[in-house]
Amino acid sequence: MARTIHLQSGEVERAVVVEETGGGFVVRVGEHVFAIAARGGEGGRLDLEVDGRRLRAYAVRQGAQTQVALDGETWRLERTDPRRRRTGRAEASGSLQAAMPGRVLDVLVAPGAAVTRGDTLVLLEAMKMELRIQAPADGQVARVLVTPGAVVERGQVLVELE
Amino acid sequence: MARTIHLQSGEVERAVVVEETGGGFVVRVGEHVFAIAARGGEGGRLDLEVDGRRLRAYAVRQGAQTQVALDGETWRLERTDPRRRRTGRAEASGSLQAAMPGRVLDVLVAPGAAVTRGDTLVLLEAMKMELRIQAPADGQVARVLVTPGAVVERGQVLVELE
Amino acid sequence: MFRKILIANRGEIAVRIIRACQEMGIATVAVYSDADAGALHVALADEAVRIGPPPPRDSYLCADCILEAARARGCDAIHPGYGFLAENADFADAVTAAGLTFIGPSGAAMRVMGSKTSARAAMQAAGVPVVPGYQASQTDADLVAAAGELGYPVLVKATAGGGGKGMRVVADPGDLPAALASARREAANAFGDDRIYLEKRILHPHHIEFQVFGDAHGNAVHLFERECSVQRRHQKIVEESPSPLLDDALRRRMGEAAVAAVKAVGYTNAGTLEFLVEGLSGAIDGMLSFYFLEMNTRLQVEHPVTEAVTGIDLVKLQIRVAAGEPIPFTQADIRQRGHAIECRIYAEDPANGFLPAIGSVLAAVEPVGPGVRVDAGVTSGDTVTLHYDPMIAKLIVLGEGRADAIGKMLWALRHYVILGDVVTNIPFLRDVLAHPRFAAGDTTTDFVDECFAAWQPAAFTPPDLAFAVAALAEVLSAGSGVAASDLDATGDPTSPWQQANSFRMGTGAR
Amino acid sequence: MFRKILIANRGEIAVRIIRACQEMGIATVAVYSDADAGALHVALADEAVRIGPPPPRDSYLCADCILEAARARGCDAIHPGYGFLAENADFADAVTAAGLTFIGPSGAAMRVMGSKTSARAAMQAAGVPVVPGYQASQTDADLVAAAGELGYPVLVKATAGGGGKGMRVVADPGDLPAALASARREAANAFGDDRIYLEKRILHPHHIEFQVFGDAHGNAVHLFERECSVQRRHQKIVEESPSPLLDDALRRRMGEAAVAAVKAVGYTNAGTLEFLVEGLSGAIDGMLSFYFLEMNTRLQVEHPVTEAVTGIDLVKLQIRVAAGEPIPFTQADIRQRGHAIECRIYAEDPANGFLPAIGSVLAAVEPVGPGVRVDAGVTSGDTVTLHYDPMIAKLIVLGEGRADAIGKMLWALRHYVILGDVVTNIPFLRDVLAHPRFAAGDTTTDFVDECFAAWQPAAFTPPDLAFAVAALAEVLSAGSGVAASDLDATGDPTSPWQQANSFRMGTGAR
Repeated sequence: MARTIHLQSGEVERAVVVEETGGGFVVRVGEHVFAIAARGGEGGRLDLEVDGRRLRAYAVRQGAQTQVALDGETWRLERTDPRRRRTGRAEASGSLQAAMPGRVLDVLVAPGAAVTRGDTLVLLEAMKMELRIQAPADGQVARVLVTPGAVVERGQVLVELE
Repeated sequence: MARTIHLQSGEVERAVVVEETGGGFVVRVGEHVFAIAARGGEGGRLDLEVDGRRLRAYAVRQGAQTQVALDGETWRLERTDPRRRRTGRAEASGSLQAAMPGRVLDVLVAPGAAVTRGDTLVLLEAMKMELRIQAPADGQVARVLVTPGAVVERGQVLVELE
Repeated sequence: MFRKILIANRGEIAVRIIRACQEMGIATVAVYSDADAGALHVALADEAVRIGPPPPRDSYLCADCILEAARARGCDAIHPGYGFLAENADFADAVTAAGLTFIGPSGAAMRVMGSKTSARAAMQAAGVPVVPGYQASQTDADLVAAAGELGYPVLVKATAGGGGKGMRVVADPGDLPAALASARREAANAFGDDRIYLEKRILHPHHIEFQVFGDAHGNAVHLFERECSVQRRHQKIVEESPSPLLDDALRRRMGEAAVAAVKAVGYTNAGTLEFLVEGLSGAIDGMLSFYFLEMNTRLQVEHPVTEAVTGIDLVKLQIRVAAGEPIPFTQADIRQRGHAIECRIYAEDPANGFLPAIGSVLAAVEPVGPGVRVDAGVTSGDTVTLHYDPMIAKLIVLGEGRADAIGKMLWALRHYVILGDVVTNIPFLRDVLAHPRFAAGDTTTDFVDECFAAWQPAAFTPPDLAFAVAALAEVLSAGSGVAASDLDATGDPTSPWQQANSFRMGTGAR
Repeated sequence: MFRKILIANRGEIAVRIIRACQEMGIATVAVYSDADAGALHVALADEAVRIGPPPPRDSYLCADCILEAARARGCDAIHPGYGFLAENADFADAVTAAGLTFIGPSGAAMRVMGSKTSARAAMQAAGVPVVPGYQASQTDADLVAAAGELGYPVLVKATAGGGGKGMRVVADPGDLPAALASARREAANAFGDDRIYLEKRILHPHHIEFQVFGDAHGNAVHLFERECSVQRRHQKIVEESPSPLLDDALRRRMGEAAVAAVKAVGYTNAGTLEFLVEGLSGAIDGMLSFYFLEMNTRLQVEHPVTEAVTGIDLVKLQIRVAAGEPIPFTQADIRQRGHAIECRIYAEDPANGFLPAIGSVLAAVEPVGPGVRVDAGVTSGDTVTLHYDPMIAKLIVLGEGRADAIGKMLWALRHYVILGDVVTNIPFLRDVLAHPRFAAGDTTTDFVDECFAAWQPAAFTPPDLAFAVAALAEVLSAGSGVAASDLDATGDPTSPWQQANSFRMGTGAR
């Protein structure tokens, strides 16, 4: 019995076919075919034998994401549903997001203001550090979406430039 | 809501009443009342606060047995059903059991033989070691329950004396 | 000896101190903010007291809250760890005034050696060159004038500081006022003290520090140096001992200067003298120059490398010396042996300006084995929050020599698994350790900026095998009989795997 | 240097060797019997080869199977570990004849020093006193006559042996024939060699051994002693370095004797010279006498205590020396620093004659931290089977001195959690470490028999709190939404706990 899992990392998307055999699995990733024997352990541990080579990997799932630790590297893979095609990213170019969760210390610009590359637009405080959110290019402030004192999440849009 | 758990260790049997409160539990063991806050972790870990003292305990269940590691000691507790009273142990006095799993190398006595305290009755091999099963007292062999070459489990009766 | 010690700290250093107390048979009381109710240091202590909400100024920096907890729980001493109140002389005095022992130097010694001005004066009196600097006034006008005299670039530093907090490099006079304002805010937030200090920037130096110890009986020793030049954002990330830069002669001169300074001010307990040493490019006739930078009047984050090469437990020694015992060895008894390296494992993204990348830790598997030590404050199931320093753990190795230690550290970094929301600097640290300049010991403080300014991981696209493993994980999880529902950070992400035990290695496959 | 090493062993020592190879960048091939298909050493190696069914003679003692695996996988060296084929000279020769490197002494040196007769002769030639013994003939009649000459009690030992396997103490001449037969069977089973050796029993001795090393360039050093007197059933359970018995003068004499013997026979790679030293009661004019007992021509189980106090990695050194490199230090470079203790954690019941008490390990939580090392071959979810030695792990600590090391070991034993079918000797070891005679260093080889003959755990009845915790565990498990079905050893006994995360510490309780 074979099962196909769709996984995505960045712009790379792969349909992975997993087939159970007598002693293990045959896994196809594109033209690459792996013969894998697997044994699960604590904490997401997977003791694998892949084409004769032993590997200790770890895999944990969080939402639609599976994180895999392999040979000292960590990879984040999103499970996707091929029937629901994504319609492109929602990020507007020119929007400035919080790179980490924190608190807004100060907003130094107002909508309509002209800004030069490198100007500080917002001061964030997080982890006892002060972070400056600077203009990546010359432009004009379209919208300011936060106020001083606000707590922001990672990825939250702070300011939109145009 | 209180729940009563019956636990036994050796000849000691206790009805333990566990009551959930706002922040934790009140647990009654006889006249001893414990106020316990608990947080579970990996591998059976329990981080406890018992009457103001922090403790890291571990508990795992295996069949009807719960094993508890507490303050460097390991305890084995059996969950019992008070509706089904036990009718006493099945061990006949005078029976000699295998103290560990192994293989019978030799049986040195036959039914009816008179034996003296310290006589070797059975030779067991296990863990690359040879173990002698010796008569604990003078007596006569009632039954021999194993033959050379047999594989025996821990607790299996090998010879009965009378 | 003390019966019960309160640890006025959190994270790995609180765990480290609890551990030393346990081995010595001393009871421990942890304190915690609401953010840390489930933290490791709270679980491991004998008792724990909530002291306030998450912001440090309301909890770990609240001297009164901590003193009250110590009194209520009948403690006879307080260990401050590092950071927070560790270098707050008023707190040290308050602890003493409350009839408890502060495990550290006296408030008076802290004021002399903790202040950059008086420490520099003491060192100059001992004949040690110091880095030119200015701290006479706190007005912007005076500071701007002083910066002009020192010459740009200047460093703006928090007087009470450490760990790069509040530090700014200013190359252009026009940027100084803004830097002062920003540094003051950060310093006030981190240390409860907004005073600022200006320092001339020495180009391409090594940052080398000496661990010192004094006791109440007039004894003082040094425990050799730590090389701490590998820094990002002015904060150390890799430390080692011995320093590959020092020769025996310079090591002896610096050690003697360190001990002389400790003796001159009657300093007790653990301290660290930080020096800048001009790299080989700055050597005159083959002689390297060193400058006293500042003294840290507390245990350092990187103390384990000294413990590894000297075989001395610095936390136990702190406790014994605070209890009035003499240092149980002489300078001649102390030798460096082998080579130790520490890497600080942070929840941060080295490819994104080393910004903290915090959140849950779903699985943390620490490397173990001969010569490997992990001082962790975070374990599987914990969360790294925005309230505190995002350090997850310190990874320390002891090898026979430097090459062996580097090999062991590379092994350990490759076997340190941390999965979850957090992004860690482990791949970055691996690239640092593998860099030819690191191998050559040529690690000036600008090494990271110069060689890793635009660092990115070696690959963005996972290898095909990672796709295969993730898919296999999905299949095994579904096959375990557990509903293939997604698991959130508060649930148990690992149990499907444990139930997959029945998928054992096929033995007939080879 | 080698590219790929086959490890002809299992358990913790195979894991230990794989680890050294990984740090050195050498690929590893594990071998395993059917009983070990899921074992840790198999998971950690780069490749693994099944060599046979569980009985050792069909797998780990099958020289041909192992050589075939090494050839098939393209290995250039074989590390034998300890036990199994490690002291089999024919195997060493066969490895060499196959064009591979045997990581250990030559077969010829093994025959000289591995045989008790010729080793004793070599030592006598070097001026070292030996324990009286007999090995000239294997007939019962000759052995009975020899025992009469030596005087009872005599020790019956396996010529090829070690670890107490095959050893019998015979006090009564009438018991000798039965003891010979039984020892022969056990020796044949454990070592594939049923030859027997008789030795006079020295009363109340210390068992002290010296680690030695020789290389192909004529260098030989010792790495100081290990005190191994704490034994049960003639097998070491606690080892330490330095020995509390030796003074510097005796240490020097014994070390010089050890090095002289190694040089005399041109011995290469790691070896251990075992001595009996008469305790203080046997001292003449304050001088202690020592007798050569035998040489083990391989790595010892207890090698980590030497690594801890000398800072030298013995496995890496074995590999380097086998590859033809010279020993990279001289005798003068080697110093003992601190105090190391090793406890062997066995799946055995000390209250029941130390009989193995094997089965599943449901949870194993190893102590970690500064100065603590665990060399384990068994982890959570594994099973200790009847086929092999029931050692679960070695627990090693390094302290500043002996008292500090004892405190650290007691801490570590208290924090080593092993739950499952297995019964461990941890409570017994704790009582041994806490005994006044151990504290005094008065640990003759009969210490355990004399002081712990009728050992029982301090309490049989669990404290009320243990009942409370078990009941609470039951309630939390039921409350997790998981059916409260019983969990078997192959399932996941821990997941209910992980799902109980929502039961967090109540912060309003104090």
